[in-house]
Amino acid sequence: MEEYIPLLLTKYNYWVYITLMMIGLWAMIAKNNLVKKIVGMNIFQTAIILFYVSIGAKYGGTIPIIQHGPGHGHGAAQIKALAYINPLPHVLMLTAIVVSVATLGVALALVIKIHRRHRTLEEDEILEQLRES
Amino acid sequence: MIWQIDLAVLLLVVICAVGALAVKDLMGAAILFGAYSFLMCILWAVMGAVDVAFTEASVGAGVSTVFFVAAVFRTSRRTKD
Amino acid sequence: MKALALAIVVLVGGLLVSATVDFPDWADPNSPASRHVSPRYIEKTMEETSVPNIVTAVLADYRGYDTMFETAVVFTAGVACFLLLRRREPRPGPSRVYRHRATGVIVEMNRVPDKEPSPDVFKRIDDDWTPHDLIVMNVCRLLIPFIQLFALYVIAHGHHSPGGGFQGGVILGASVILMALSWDLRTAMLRMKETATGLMSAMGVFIYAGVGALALALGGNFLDYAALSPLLRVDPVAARSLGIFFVEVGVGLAVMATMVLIYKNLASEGRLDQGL
Amino acid sequence: MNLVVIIILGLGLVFFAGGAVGILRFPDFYSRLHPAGKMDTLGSFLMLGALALYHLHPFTLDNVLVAIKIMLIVVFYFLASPTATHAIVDAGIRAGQSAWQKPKQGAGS
Amino acid sequence: MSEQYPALIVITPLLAALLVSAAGWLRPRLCFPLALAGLGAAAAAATGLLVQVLATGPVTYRLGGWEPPWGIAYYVDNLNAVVAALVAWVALFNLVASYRAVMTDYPEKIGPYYTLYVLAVTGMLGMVVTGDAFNLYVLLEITSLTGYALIGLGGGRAPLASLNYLFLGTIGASFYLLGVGYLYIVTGSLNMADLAKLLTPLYGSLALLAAFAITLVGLWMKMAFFPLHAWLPNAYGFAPAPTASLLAPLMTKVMVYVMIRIMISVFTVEFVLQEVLVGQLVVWLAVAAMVAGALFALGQRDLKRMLAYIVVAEVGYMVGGAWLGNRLGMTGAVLHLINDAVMTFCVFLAAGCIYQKTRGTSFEDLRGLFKKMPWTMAALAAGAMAIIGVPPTGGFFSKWYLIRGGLEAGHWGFVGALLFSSLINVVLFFRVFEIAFFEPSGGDDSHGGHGGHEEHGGAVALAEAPLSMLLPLMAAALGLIALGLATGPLVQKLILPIIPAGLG
Amino acid sequence: MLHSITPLLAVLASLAAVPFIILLKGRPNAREAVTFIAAGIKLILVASLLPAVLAGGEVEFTLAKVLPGAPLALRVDAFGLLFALVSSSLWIVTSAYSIGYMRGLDEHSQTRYFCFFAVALSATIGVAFSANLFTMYLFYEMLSLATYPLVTHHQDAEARSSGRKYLFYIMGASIALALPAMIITYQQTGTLAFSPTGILAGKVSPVMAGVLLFMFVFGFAKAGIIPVHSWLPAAMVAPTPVSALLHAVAVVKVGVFSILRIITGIYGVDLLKGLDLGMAVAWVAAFTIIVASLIALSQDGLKRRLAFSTIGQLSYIVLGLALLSPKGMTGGALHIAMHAFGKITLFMCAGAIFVATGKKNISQMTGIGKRMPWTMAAFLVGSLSVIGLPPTGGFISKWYLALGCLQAGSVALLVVLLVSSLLNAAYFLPIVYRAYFKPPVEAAWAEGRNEGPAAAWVPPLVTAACSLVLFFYPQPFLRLAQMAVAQLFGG
Amino acid sequence: MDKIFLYASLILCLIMVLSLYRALFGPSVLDRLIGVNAIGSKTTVLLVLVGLLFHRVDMFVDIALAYALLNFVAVLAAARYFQKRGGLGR
Amino acid sequence: MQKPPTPQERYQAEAQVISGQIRPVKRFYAFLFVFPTLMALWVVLSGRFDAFHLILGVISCALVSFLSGDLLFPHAPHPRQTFRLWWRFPLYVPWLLYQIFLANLHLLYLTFHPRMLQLIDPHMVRFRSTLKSEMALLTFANSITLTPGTITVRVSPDGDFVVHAIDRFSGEALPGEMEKRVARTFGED
Repeated sequence: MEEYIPLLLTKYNYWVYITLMMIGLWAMIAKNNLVKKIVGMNIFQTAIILFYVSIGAKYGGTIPIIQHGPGHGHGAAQIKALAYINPLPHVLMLTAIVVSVATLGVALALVIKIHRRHRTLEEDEILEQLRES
Repeated sequence: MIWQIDLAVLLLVVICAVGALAVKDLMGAAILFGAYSFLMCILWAVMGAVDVAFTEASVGAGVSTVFFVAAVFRTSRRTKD
Repeated sequence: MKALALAIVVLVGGLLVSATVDFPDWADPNSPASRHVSPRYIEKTMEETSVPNIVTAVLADYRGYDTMFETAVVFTAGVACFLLLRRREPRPGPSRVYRHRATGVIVEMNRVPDKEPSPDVFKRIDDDWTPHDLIVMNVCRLLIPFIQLFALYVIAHGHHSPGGGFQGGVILGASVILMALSWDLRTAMLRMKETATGLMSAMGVFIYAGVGALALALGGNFLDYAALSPLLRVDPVAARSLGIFFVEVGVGLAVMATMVLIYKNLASEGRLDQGL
Repeated sequence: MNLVVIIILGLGLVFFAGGAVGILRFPDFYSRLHPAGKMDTLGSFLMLGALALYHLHPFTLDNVLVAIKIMLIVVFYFLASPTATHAIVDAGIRAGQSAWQKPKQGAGS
Repeated sequence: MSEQYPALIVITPLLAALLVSAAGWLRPRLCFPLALAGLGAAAAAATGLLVQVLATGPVTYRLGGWEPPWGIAYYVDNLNAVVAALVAWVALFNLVASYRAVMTDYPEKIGPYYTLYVLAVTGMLGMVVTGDAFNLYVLLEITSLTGYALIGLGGGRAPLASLNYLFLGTIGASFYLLGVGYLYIVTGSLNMADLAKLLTPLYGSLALLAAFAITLVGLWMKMAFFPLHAWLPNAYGFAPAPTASLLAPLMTKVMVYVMIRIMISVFTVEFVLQEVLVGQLVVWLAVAAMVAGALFALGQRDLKRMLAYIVVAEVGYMVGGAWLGNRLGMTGAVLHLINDAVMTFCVFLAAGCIYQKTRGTSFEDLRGLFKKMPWTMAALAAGAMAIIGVPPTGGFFSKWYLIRGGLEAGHWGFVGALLFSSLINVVLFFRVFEIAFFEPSGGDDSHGGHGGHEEHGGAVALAEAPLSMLLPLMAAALGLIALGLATGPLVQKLILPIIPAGLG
Repeated sequence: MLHSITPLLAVLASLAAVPFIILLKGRPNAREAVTFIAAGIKLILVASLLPAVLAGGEVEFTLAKVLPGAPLALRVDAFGLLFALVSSSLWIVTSAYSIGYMRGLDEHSQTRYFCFFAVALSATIGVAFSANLFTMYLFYEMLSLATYPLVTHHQDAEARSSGRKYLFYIMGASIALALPAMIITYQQTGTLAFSPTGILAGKVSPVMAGVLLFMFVFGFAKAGIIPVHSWLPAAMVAPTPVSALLHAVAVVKVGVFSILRIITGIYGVDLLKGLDLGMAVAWVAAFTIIVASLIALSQDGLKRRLAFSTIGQLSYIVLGLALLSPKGMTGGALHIAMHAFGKITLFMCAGAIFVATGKKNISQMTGIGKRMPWTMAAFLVGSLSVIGLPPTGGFISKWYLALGCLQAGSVALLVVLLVSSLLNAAYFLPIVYRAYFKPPVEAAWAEGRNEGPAAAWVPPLVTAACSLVLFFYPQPFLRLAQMAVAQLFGG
Repeated sequence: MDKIFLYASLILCLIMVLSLYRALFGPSVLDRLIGVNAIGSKTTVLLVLVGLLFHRVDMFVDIALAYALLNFVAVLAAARYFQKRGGLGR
Repeated sequence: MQKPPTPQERYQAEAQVISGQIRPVKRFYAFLFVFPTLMALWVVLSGRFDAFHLILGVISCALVSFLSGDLLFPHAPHPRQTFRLWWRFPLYVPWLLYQIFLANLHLLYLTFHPRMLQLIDPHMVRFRSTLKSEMALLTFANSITLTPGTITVRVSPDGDFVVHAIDRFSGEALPGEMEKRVARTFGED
């Protein structure tokens, strides 16, 4: 038991991301309502973003925008890598957020299209309708 | 890195996520999902990911909530789970 | 289904949890992720691109190719929504349009009543139809120009502060959405026509890819902004900075137009007549 | 100077807390909007004002501009918050949200 | 210009997509020529790249001029080059074939349709040539998004199928992203070549294993590998015909390519063979995929859905071959990837032709087609032969290598399943042919349109698909035979050089 | 060893006719002229290879190197040429007959019929000329598929079920048994080329060799060994020319020829002898012979009786090969030719009767000799040939087979041969007797000769004549067979 | 001073929990909307506070401003929904 | 003082504004007023004074004021009125802030009062304001929302107000002093 405590304390971000991700995954699989599934999907994607951003975090680092440096390359004499948070995960996650909003748009469009035809958003009811026809 | 806020917000985020999925009303889910995005935005800011926070603020809090509302507006609010 | 879902969730969760044990501690400055590639970004960005915001520099230059496709993804989503939802056929069933004389509100009735409704019926219809909300309308009217300026500021200052094309574009799009929310969709559409949105979203991505292709045409690799320096008459470092700026503008344009396009189609179910 | 900032900050927090408690305690939707709409506005005004004040400390142009920016948020907030409140209450009325009536004499709640 | 091929291969279709989109708003008439030009240029560039790679060896292209671990780089070797050329050409042919179908079905949405079409191809081409793990994710998403939209466009159940695809596809892509994140957290790099170097000392780490597992599961979801295949039959079965004949041949194949790329270029075969102890299990899953795909296909009463289930089985072939753990299996997998793209294209395009004429692909709609559409049916037969594995079509040879791989690995289950699924394929296709051959065309029912079916002797009015569909179809059918005859050089020159030495 | 493109041209000659046939679908005369021309060219091409092969050489052509060790290659040796000669010469006759038959019955879809006929011929010659197992498999499958539309030509329910059975047996066996056997062979040896000494020797364990052999023998189901024979009677729903050429000559002979190739080219006589597998196959064949003959006795449908007869006769060939004695193998190879000429005559006669009278069953043919004397004469000659009585070619091959049995030292098999010949006589001669010596059942038949279209009854007479000629002049078939066997036994 | 800001932030988080209660359990959807709106206003302040804790407040102000803007848009959209569709059912 | 526009005219004017059909002359006026305002905002936001950013600022402000400037001034801006507003409005704000502060204290008291339910009495108040211009109405309405226990529920263009008040005390104070101050600010007294 003892050895798990530091594990818990040093990596809680990761635990939370896993929790969120599992919540999202569970919603995507088990929920019956299509919009709920989409909410779950977004939570799922956000969890991954959380994971990536957590990778980038750095104790003692400041945000990845270089201070006092409007001058073209001369102002900042010595930029220490340790002083700044790892910017790469942020870049990647910007892309991921964009992708998730794009997916959201398409998913909602599809939901509207489904509703137009079936007049319901409950998956089991839709399947029922399809089985009848 | 401000781990205290980080921890507190993480807790809120999980609660919010569960809430958004548990609510028996799609508008409620959309609204709570908006709250979830707010909190995520703080989380990114706390972890120093300002650009991600900015994006989340504009996308999650604003546009995707509006999209959700619009979609629910055009479909139905009813949900069984 | 629920049991299956639970099983899958537990399985995946277990896998992820077990793998986490091998991770470096959270926020450890000496983790591999912080030692291998990123230090170069942090240390060299300033001298190579003269952009203080490392994220912007990496986003639009070092990994600019990703970002180009990210923009293309947004564009895709816009086109996809249009493709899926847009309908040109009129609303089914007979309908009749009335104008409320007091406020000028237009009411569209799907089921045609037998006889002309009396003026106070109009009044009632007006009450629970699109509200002519003075407060919201005027506040939004006042806010929209400032929001737009702020959005442009965000796009323009992506080099020095957080922000950039994407965020600015979303805010710009939000300003148009706000317009559609506070008035109605049709009047907002008069200001920003559907064709214009469609063209702008394509143009935004085109600016991005075009800058890259221009670099290619000038003898550099694709997206190598330094190759633009002869054209812009500046040194390569400044050319990179400028290239990033152009690209951000493209991103902003595409994102703005796409957000508006998606909203319009979602909110009106593709008919572009009545929104939220 | 710092003390002033801390006091204003504390005051803002008090209002915020009041708003939150108000949202919890008030009996119906309409009355809940009162603390939500007003106290949050004032709370953020106070807190942001305090922070702007604090940020003025090394009195340079940059800092002043940043302080003005912070105050811009406040200005925006003063414009947007009542509008949002109004929109919500209007929505509530149109949606037919039932209101809490003060019980007649003797009936507790 | 030749050193710019890798960039051109992706940006020409991208720019073309944008122009098509603009034309869609202004001059819809121009959409198709623009798309054709863009994809034609991409196909030319892909071919040029293939020639170049064959002549000079692998090509690295630095986007933005940055060194690989820092910037994004393309790494193109034989495998990429050939898959890219395949994707570009198949897409081009299908584009030609789609002209009439789109004109009749979606006359108002030509612009967006072709925009998404070309973007989908862009994404696939990008996925194939990229050498950066994260870039692959972005491109994957672009392809998926276009895929969702193009599938959801179909009528009936298509939107629901597409939404399910979207959910599973998003889970898959996110898993892939997560796997890349795991790799990043333990190495700090995203470049595939760099990753391969950095991962070597980490073998045995649990995180690495998890990364591998998650990445693979994600990719399997996207390629509809057996237990995760649920989205595919509906999505491809209900998709509009031109979409189905674009995505069904290419999407799964590209994903298989990505899996092979991840297996041999990122994790290296040593890791896959020695550290991952579930290789046998995966092959058994592949066996299950083949058997299940074949059996499910038996239960279908619609040509496109049947073909979709066959795709599920085919994915089993390729994954199983790649996981057999020997050179022959891997060769078979890669060869089958190439062949399968063409043969799936052929059969789906034939189904598209049939749909174009009969407005349906259920078995009832197929009656009497051998008389009405002899050329289409001939091409369908050619595709069917390839899928069954009749020489000299390409399908035979890839099966040949796969079976040999299975024999060498001593995996009798795999061999048996391959043969079993071939037999079922015989049954499947001849059932279709029987209907089309024996049952007189329904002149009396509503959607035939071509009345007058004479039992004997008389000529039933020929109702062949338009030439713009028929020519690509014929090209595909002939391509199958050409691929079969070219198997020798294909294996010797293209595939064997890229099989890593570590494979037994 | 000669390299020449002639074998390829011989294979492609009929395939090249297909586009013309399709193009000329509107003009039947021109269409059938194309068929004839192609058949003639094909025969000439095949015959042109004869001198080289008779001189002891082999002609080779490699089309494409598709698999290492197993290119797509053609090679003409004595066995192959023998088979090719038989098929291509009979194609001409059958083409003529087809025209008579098809036009006589005014069949539908004649263009399709001639197309696939041509394709089937190509595949047959391809099998004959294959240089390795892979190429052979390719043409074998091509033949299976090309004959499917022919078998199901009538497009009715019966054709459908027969077609299903046909495919199930032929494709099923080849994919499930022959293909894996081939791949295992390749896996073990790295090559598939036929070699006179076999390629499997020393590469596989005895058990494996046995298993593989049976996979091959049953995998090439066209040979009709029981229990994979039942497609053959079913396939008799096809138009008679199809039955005639394909099910007396091309398809079934391709099956047997494939087994011949397996035994001689893949295993080699020495290996089979060493493992004592020859006898096992021989007994399977013997069993088939007896059983098929017994079944044939009980059939009333003429074509069905012929079909079961074919099953039995095919097993003669297999038996001869499996004896692994020079004489036996010569007999087996020779029987390919002899049986072909005999059986095609019989089938054509059956077809001619059907065209002229519409009768299918033997019991309805009582007294038909009055009506169709020439046809029945041809039938008699064919029967004699199949039974193996002089003065027909069938006698020669059976003679060699009998000698082979003795040479192999197996008197039991000789007995089987003789018994089966008796059975053959028992099911053929009554037909002839019935036709000539019983009063006609239908009044119209008594009026005299009326044999229907000449194109339907002349070809059987020609082939019957050939059968007779072959008794007196069995060259070049005998020569080819002997040469081939001599090569096998290191001569 | 940083300590003060930190505690202020934590208190804000606590207050957010209170608002979240309304958002989660608010009997009607509009109650949830109020709760979420309240969280939004706190978030704005929290963002600026975080900026001060990082000593880079100029970078965070933009986010806070954008955030306030878009929160407004979102709330307005939700309100619009209820204005048109009503609060109950459907 | 010209005649206030009827609601219908007002709506049509708004529709023109939003659809961008306003006359060019008006646009130009609007531009003149809007551009400096926006530029000032830009400078505050930007905080950079190098040429590059200033040029960008000019471009952005010109763009925004060209595209959306007419939104700020739907009716042709009247210079005198506008300038009056400029110096009157800042006077109004401190008073408003003070009121807000008081109101909040009152609410705070209510909130933490143990027997809160007996103190409050939510009800609707209706009254008609004398204010004319829309901006004045807007300011008044928002001020009501921000101050003592009242929320504007609905405003009609004619000045009909529906206000929700939390208790009797708050409700009775309307329209009261605030309306006068707003009127003075907008020059409508």
